[in-house]
Amino acid sequence: MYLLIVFGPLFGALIAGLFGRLIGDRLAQLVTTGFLILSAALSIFAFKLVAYDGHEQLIHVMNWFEVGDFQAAWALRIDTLTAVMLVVVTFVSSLVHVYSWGYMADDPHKARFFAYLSFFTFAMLMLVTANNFLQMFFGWEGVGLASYLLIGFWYKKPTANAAAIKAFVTNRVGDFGFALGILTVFAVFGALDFDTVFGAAHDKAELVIPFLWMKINAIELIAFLLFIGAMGKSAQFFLHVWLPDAMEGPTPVSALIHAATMVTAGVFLVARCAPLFDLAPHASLFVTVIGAMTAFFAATVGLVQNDIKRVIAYSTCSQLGYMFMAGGLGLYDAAMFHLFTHAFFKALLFLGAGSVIIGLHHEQDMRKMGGLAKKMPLTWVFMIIGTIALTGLGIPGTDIGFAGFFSKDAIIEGAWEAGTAGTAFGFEAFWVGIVAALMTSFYSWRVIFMTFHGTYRGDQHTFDHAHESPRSMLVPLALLSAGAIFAGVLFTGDFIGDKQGAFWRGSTVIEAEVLADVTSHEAPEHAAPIAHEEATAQEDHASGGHYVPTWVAWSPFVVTLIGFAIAWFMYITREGLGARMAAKSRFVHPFLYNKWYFDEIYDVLLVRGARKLGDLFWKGGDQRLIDGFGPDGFAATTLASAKRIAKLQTGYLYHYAFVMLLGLVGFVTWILVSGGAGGH
Amino acid sequence: MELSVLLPAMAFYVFAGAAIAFAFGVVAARNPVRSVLFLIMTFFSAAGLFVLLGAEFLAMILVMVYVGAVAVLFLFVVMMLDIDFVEMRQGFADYLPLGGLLAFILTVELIVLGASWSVSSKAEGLRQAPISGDQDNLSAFAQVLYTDYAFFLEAAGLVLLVAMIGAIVLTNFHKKGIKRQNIPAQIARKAEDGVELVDIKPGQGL
Amino acid sequence: MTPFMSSLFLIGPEIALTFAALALLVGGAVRGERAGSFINTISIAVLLFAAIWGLKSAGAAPAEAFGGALVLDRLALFAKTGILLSAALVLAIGTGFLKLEKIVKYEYAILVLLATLGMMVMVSANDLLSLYVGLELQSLSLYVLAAFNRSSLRASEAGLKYFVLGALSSGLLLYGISLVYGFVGTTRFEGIAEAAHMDASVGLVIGVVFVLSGLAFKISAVPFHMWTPDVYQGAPTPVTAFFASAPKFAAIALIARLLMGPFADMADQWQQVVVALSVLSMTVGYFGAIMQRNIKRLMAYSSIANMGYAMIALAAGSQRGLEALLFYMGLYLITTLGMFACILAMRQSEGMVENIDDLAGLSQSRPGLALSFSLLLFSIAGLPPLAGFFGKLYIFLAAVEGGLLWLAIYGAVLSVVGAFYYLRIVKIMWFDEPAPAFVSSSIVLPLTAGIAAFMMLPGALWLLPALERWSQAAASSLF
Amino acid sequence: MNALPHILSLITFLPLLGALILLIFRASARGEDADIIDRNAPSVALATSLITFGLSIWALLDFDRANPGFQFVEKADWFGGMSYHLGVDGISLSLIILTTFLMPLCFIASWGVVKKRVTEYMVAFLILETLMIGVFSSLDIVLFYIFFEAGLIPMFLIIGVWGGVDRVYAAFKFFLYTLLGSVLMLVAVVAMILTAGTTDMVALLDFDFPVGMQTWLWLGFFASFAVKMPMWPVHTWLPDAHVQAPTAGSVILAGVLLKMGGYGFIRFSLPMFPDASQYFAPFVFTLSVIAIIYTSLVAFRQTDMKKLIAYSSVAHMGFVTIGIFSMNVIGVQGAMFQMISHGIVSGALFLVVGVIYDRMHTREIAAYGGLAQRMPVYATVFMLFTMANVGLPGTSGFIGEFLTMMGGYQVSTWIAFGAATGVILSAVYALTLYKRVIYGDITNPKLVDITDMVRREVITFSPLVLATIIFGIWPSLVTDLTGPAVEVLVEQITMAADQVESMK
Amino acid sequence: MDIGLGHYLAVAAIMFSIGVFGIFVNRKNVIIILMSIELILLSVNINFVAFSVALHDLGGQVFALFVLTVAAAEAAVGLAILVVYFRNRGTIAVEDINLMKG
Repeated sequence: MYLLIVFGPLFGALIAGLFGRLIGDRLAQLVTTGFLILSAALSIFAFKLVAYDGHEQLIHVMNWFEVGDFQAAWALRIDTLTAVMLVVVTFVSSLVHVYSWGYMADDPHKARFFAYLSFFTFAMLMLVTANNFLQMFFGWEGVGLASYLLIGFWYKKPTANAAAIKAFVTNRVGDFGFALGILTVFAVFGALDFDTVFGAAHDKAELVIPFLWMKINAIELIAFLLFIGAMGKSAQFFLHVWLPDAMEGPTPVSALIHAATMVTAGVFLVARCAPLFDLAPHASLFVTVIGAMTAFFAATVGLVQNDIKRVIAYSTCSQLGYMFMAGGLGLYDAAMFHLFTHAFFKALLFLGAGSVIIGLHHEQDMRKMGGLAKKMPLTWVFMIIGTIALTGLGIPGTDIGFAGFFSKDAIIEGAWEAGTAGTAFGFEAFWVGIVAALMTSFYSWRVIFMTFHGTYRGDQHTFDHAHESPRSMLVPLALLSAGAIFAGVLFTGDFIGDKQGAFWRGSTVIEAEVLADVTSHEAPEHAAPIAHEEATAQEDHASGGHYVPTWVAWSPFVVTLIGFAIAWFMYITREGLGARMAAKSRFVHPFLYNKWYFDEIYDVLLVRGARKLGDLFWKGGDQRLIDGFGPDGFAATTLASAKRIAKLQTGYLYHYAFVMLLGLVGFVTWILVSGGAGGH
Repeated sequence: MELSVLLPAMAFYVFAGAAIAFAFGVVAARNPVRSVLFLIMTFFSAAGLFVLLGAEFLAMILVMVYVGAVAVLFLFVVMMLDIDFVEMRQGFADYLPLGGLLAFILTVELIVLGASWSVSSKAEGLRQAPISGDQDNLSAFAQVLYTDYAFFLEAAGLVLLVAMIGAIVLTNFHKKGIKRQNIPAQIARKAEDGVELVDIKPGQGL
Repeated sequence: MTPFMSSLFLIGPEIALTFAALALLVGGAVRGERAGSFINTISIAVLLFAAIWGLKSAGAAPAEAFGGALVLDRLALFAKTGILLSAALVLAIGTGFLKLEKIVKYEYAILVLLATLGMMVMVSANDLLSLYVGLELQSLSLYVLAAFNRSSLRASEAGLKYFVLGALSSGLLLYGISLVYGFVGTTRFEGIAEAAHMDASVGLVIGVVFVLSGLAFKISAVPFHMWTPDVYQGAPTPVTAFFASAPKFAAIALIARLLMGPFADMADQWQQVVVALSVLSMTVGYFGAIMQRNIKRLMAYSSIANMGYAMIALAAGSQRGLEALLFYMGLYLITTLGMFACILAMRQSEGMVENIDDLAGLSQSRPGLALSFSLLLFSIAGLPPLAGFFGKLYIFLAAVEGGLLWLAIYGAVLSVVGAFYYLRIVKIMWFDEPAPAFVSSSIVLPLTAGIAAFMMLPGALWLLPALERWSQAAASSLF
Repeated sequence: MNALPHILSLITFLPLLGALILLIFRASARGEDADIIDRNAPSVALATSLITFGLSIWALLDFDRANPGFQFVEKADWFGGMSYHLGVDGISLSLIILTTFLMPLCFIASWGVVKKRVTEYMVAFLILETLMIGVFSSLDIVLFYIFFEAGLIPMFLIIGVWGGVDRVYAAFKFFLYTLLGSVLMLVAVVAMILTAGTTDMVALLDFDFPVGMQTWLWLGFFASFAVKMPMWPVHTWLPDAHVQAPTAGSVILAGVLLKMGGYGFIRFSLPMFPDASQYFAPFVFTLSVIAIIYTSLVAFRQTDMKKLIAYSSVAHMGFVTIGIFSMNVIGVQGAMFQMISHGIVSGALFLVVGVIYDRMHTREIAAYGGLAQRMPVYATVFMLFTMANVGLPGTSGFIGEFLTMMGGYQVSTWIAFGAATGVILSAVYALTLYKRVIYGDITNPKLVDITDMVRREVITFSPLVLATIIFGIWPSLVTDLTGPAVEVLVEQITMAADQVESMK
Repeated sequence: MDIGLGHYLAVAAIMFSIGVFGIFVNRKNVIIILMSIELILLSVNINFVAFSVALHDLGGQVFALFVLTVAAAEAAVGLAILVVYFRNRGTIAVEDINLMKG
């Protein structure tokens, strides 16, 4: 079954990709979508089996590496963490497949598109089912490739191509860290499979190894390096630049890859490696800080963007920041939960945005939208649902709320808790979370208002032809809306609530042990973590209640409302105020609008730097220095000497005789002077 | 100083000095004819040295072969080639000092070397043709030349043959259109070929 | 049988050559110019006959003739065979050229015969006097041959230069011989060896240096090489081919015999000189060739360089060195003659050409010839799997064994420079667009080139082992 | 399967036989007949190479994988103390199969493309094949050297006769550069022969050279292998040679000839001079890391496709040297794998360039763009090999890179750090190339009518595609083969190192 | 004052040097070069004879005899070549013998 879940999409991709032209677009779509829906169905079944019935599994597919002491196998590791991801991935993916029937209806390369989508799904599934770091890396890079292909799907667009490369390369920078992390893992543990590594992690907690010029704690180093990988994939601060540009790809892609699944792989990685991060307080702190910075930074940028997809992209970035913040604070469960819920509402938002874009014939600029609620009522409703879920509306203290409410608040409150427990940066993370939530609310509602409300600002012709999307697009939206509404309320108990011990079964580390473990050196025996966790879990998370001050619990709610109010004021009450403010602003708006000038700085430092360096090495190094002093120089010297020697041959007899005499006298003198006679 | 010592010494210095001076003249003379004449004088002086050394036969041969044949040959060629002496260019100076220095070094080295000579301990036994005191130079030569050195003599003959062939092949031109003596044809000629007897009747003509 | 008679039997091949030369001379004088090609053919036959006769005595023990003036050992036999065969080949490949240039004369073949005779005396020499006489017999013939095309200014200039410098070199040689004689008391090799074994006086050493200098001229070792390019260029091509092959072989065999025979005990002294000669020759030979456009000049520099290489083995001074030297020279002979066969085939409709650019596109107009020439060039450049590589390998083996590692490295590096100009010819033949095609020549030339090239191939497996065996046997006669 | 007697000789010399047959027919043909020979030469060559490939597969099946020693040994005395001694272990057999595998593809790729002097072309390649196989199969050091250096000749001609505009410069540079390296090796070989008194490699492998001497011998061999590899900074011949060589020439150059350097390091430098190898390893690592980063940056700036790929080859060979000199099983195995993989991938990339070069006769990147519209199959194939070049997991390119980094990491983290940087850069240049050629809109009007890959080309690429993917997910196919030999090798080095240690 | 071997050797050495010097210092006339060669050979002969006397061995003198013979042959060949050259070139100035170089 698991094989089918994972490899089904691959077959679909292969069939569509290789024989796409043979079997026609329709059949290709059918095959890929069929495999995915099957996959999704099985995943949900698997989720039940694993998460609730405890049927964890390890399926050995075949050996991969067998080199000396080093072994790595192709295997499927099915535990709760994986099952959650399986559900998220296959569910969203199958919906996106379906959605694409409509969205890509006019595209001439449908088979290719579906092949890519299915291939992506396969790679993502390989990532989440990996039982060792290397297979994870395979999936990791595989999704990178799929992302690259899909961003650049419309290959005629230069911007799309540039964005694709940017995405791949930035991811590679992350992978650089990931790869080094894997190498370090092997160097430290002598193996790469999770059981061995996590099992031995505790014994190596104090191990210090040399790295570059430093001596550094091995686990810290590993965690840090792995997180670099996560930063790349999950578009965290410094390595975030690719994600907004990735919106050049078709919208279903943005929904699937750049919102729901691939970008969350980093979070998954952190959750998967929780046993390591747990032992690495400094690396965890780094995770938190980066997560917080991302959450804040992306939100600020999101405030002013005009491209509807970019706003959502920055929102994604920001939400991922939340997740890392949680991960860094040891709230792996909350991070995963947010990942889970986020997948639904963010996919929903993207697909909704896609619906708008299709409706307006590929118009993405919100400044040319407005008042579309009447034209696309269903889309409007779904978008509202998505937005509410994103902003995390819900009534604190109760179990009433949209998906985001449970997961985001869990993070924000968790941060406060961590702060009280003494975790570094806990309080700061809390405040960042609050501020970001405010901004989230503002920009989310700004999108709704600018798009669906007010007056239409674009081309009248387009407006006249604006239409609601076909059913194939609306059905996925509806399903995702359901998820966005109910995912939180249904699963909160399992993910972060009282049942979490039985739910996770040690597939990730659950909070509150963090400090205890590090200080007490008490290895969380891999065999028996569940009982251990259950005990603490019940203590700390009784019926989802949080031991936090009420104002802490209410503050996200409050700021969300404030954000909504400001957005209402600026875009409904005083329509056009936003645009006027933007026009007047001399520093803040350009700074935010230009994404803190990250692209420009990178361009100068890295892109042009690499070009200059390349030219320097090529023209200066290879051509002038190496060739100049090497072969070409040698050749020139040879020719010069050859000329000189040829010139010696003057043709004059007396010169010839002279040279002979010179040689003779030279030899004779040499022998006489050097006492060549051997002392006689 | 006794005359028996002084006289050969003086003779040596005279001949040696003359030989060297004339040799220098060969090289330095601007007129090739003079060079040849200097060369002849050098040979004479050298022959004198040979006589002083007791190699009378070689002295004689030197005079005969060189003065009689080689030098004359040189003179002949110099004359034959009829070189316009006025045209001769001057171009000594540029590396004369270096060349002179080299020649000087070489000379000094060789003289020093000569001064270091002492008879090899083995030499006594290694001699191929020891000179016995009671034999004069010429008969000593006669003893060995056609016996021990017969092979070399034959080989030297071949060398001379080569020289002959070479000289002929290089310089002997058969110019077309020149009547040459054809001895076999002359000898083979019979009276009948040369003389035709014709009866001429008076008054008729041929 | 008197010693004299038995000596005559020992030098049967030489005597055969002598009588043949004399007889042919008479015949030529009687028959005149028309006899040229006939006498040429007879001469080839005589040379081959002499070679076969010589080989018949291959199994015999070393012997001395004429009271020790000559020695007949394996080394002499090896060298003589090489000399005779190359002389025969030179006559064979030269015929066409001479006819075309209208310089067919019967004296040509006779001079070649006499020169060959001189070389045979040289390689058998066991006395400085026989060395000298043999050398002069050879040299005088070669002087004449160089100027043989007497209507050509270049040829006569070549002859003149060769003669003047050759005479100077024999002056040096003689001076050296006189010193050796004076300081040792004999000109016989055994005697010298005996004396040198006891005490090598300064005079003897300087004498050896002079002798070496005089002989270095014959193998055109730098700085006594200056005549080579000019004479190679000026002399008629068949004569150049002769210059490049047999006399080099004879001279180097002679030098080897001298240095490892009578002067063996002075190895420390002469080794320095030989090493210097070797380094200079390789340098000048390899670098000098680069600028050449005339293929004969190029061959001149090539032979200078090759002699430099050969002298590496000589400098080693060991039995292995001598083996390597002979092995190398054997290959050098074959290669050189093959290459000259190619050069002699360079005839376009308007006449003979000597510029390497005239070879352009030969691979298309005359693929067989081009292939042979290329193989020969690759071989002489020392590239495996061609035979030339083994020559190089043996020399390196000898050099490294003899403690001359740096010399081997130097030679190795310079061989890359050498490869450059050999390759340039290959490049012209294969890469460049065809120039006017060559007029096809007599079958002898491509055949010779082809056979020589074939012998360079590793497929001709019998050649290398055989050559190795022969050079081993030859080398053993001095140790 | 039964062992075929003399199978190694057969594999080695069969191509030569084919070449000779062609040569003889060509030499004896005149006029019309010559054209007929030219027409049929490709089939003969292809058939020969296919049979050779078949034989090598036979050998592979017969090969005892558990045995780390040499197999299929043939030995006969030659002259001068040398012997005709052949034999293979896993290391050399894998490279032989790489050679025989690539060769038929080269012939298919040249089918109908090479129009001038067809027979000669085929002959040159067949001879080259014999020489390459000979390098890997010989067990006599002189024999090895002969094969090693003789390969220069046909390659010189291939570049020079069938090459591009600057072919003469490139051919000379290639030839002389490599020759200079290998003559220095020759001197070292000579010294080895004299010291050990044998030319037999098996005996030489067991011979303990004095430590002081090892240094010099090592340098001599290094001079040759580093150039062949090529390592920075002696790599500059490679871009020129690649750019000017005909497609199949580039394939062979990148696919096999470069591997001789790596093979040499593994076969000679490591086991014969273990102490010197230890001593020089940091030096090699430095050069390798420089090579990876430096040439990647240079590749990024290239405007000529082949040059770009050539530079990327230099970078990839940097991984090989890292792997080899890490001197642990993982590293050396990685290096072996990287060589095989690079042989396939870079060979394929040159073929990829060849496909459009044959149509457009230019290799300027700027002349292309938007090929995806006209050539979807081509674009797919190109993508696959680009990704393999980048080292994407799942392709063979990843395995080698990763293993070598792993090996290098165990020696020093700096190495892995530098190498990993190169991994980033490889993505930059490879994807930029791909983008500029395949993506975008068609701007060059000449490209409008360009056709997608024809069947011949599909046939050429299919085995390469399969190999790339299969080796990527099932590397044991290679590592099992090379494993025992590598393990023995590493053991040997470690023992030698311990000895030196204990002597101190 | 005793005249010994050294004196003769000195004379020979000087003459040898003059001969050599004459070859490369002369730019006017090839014939003079030929004569210089004769000087060299003469010096060699002096050496031989002197040594021969000092060693009481006739071998040296015989050698000198052969040197004389060969030298005569050499002179003949040399002059023949010179004549040929002169016929072709019309001059025998050493500076003009320069057609081939490089």
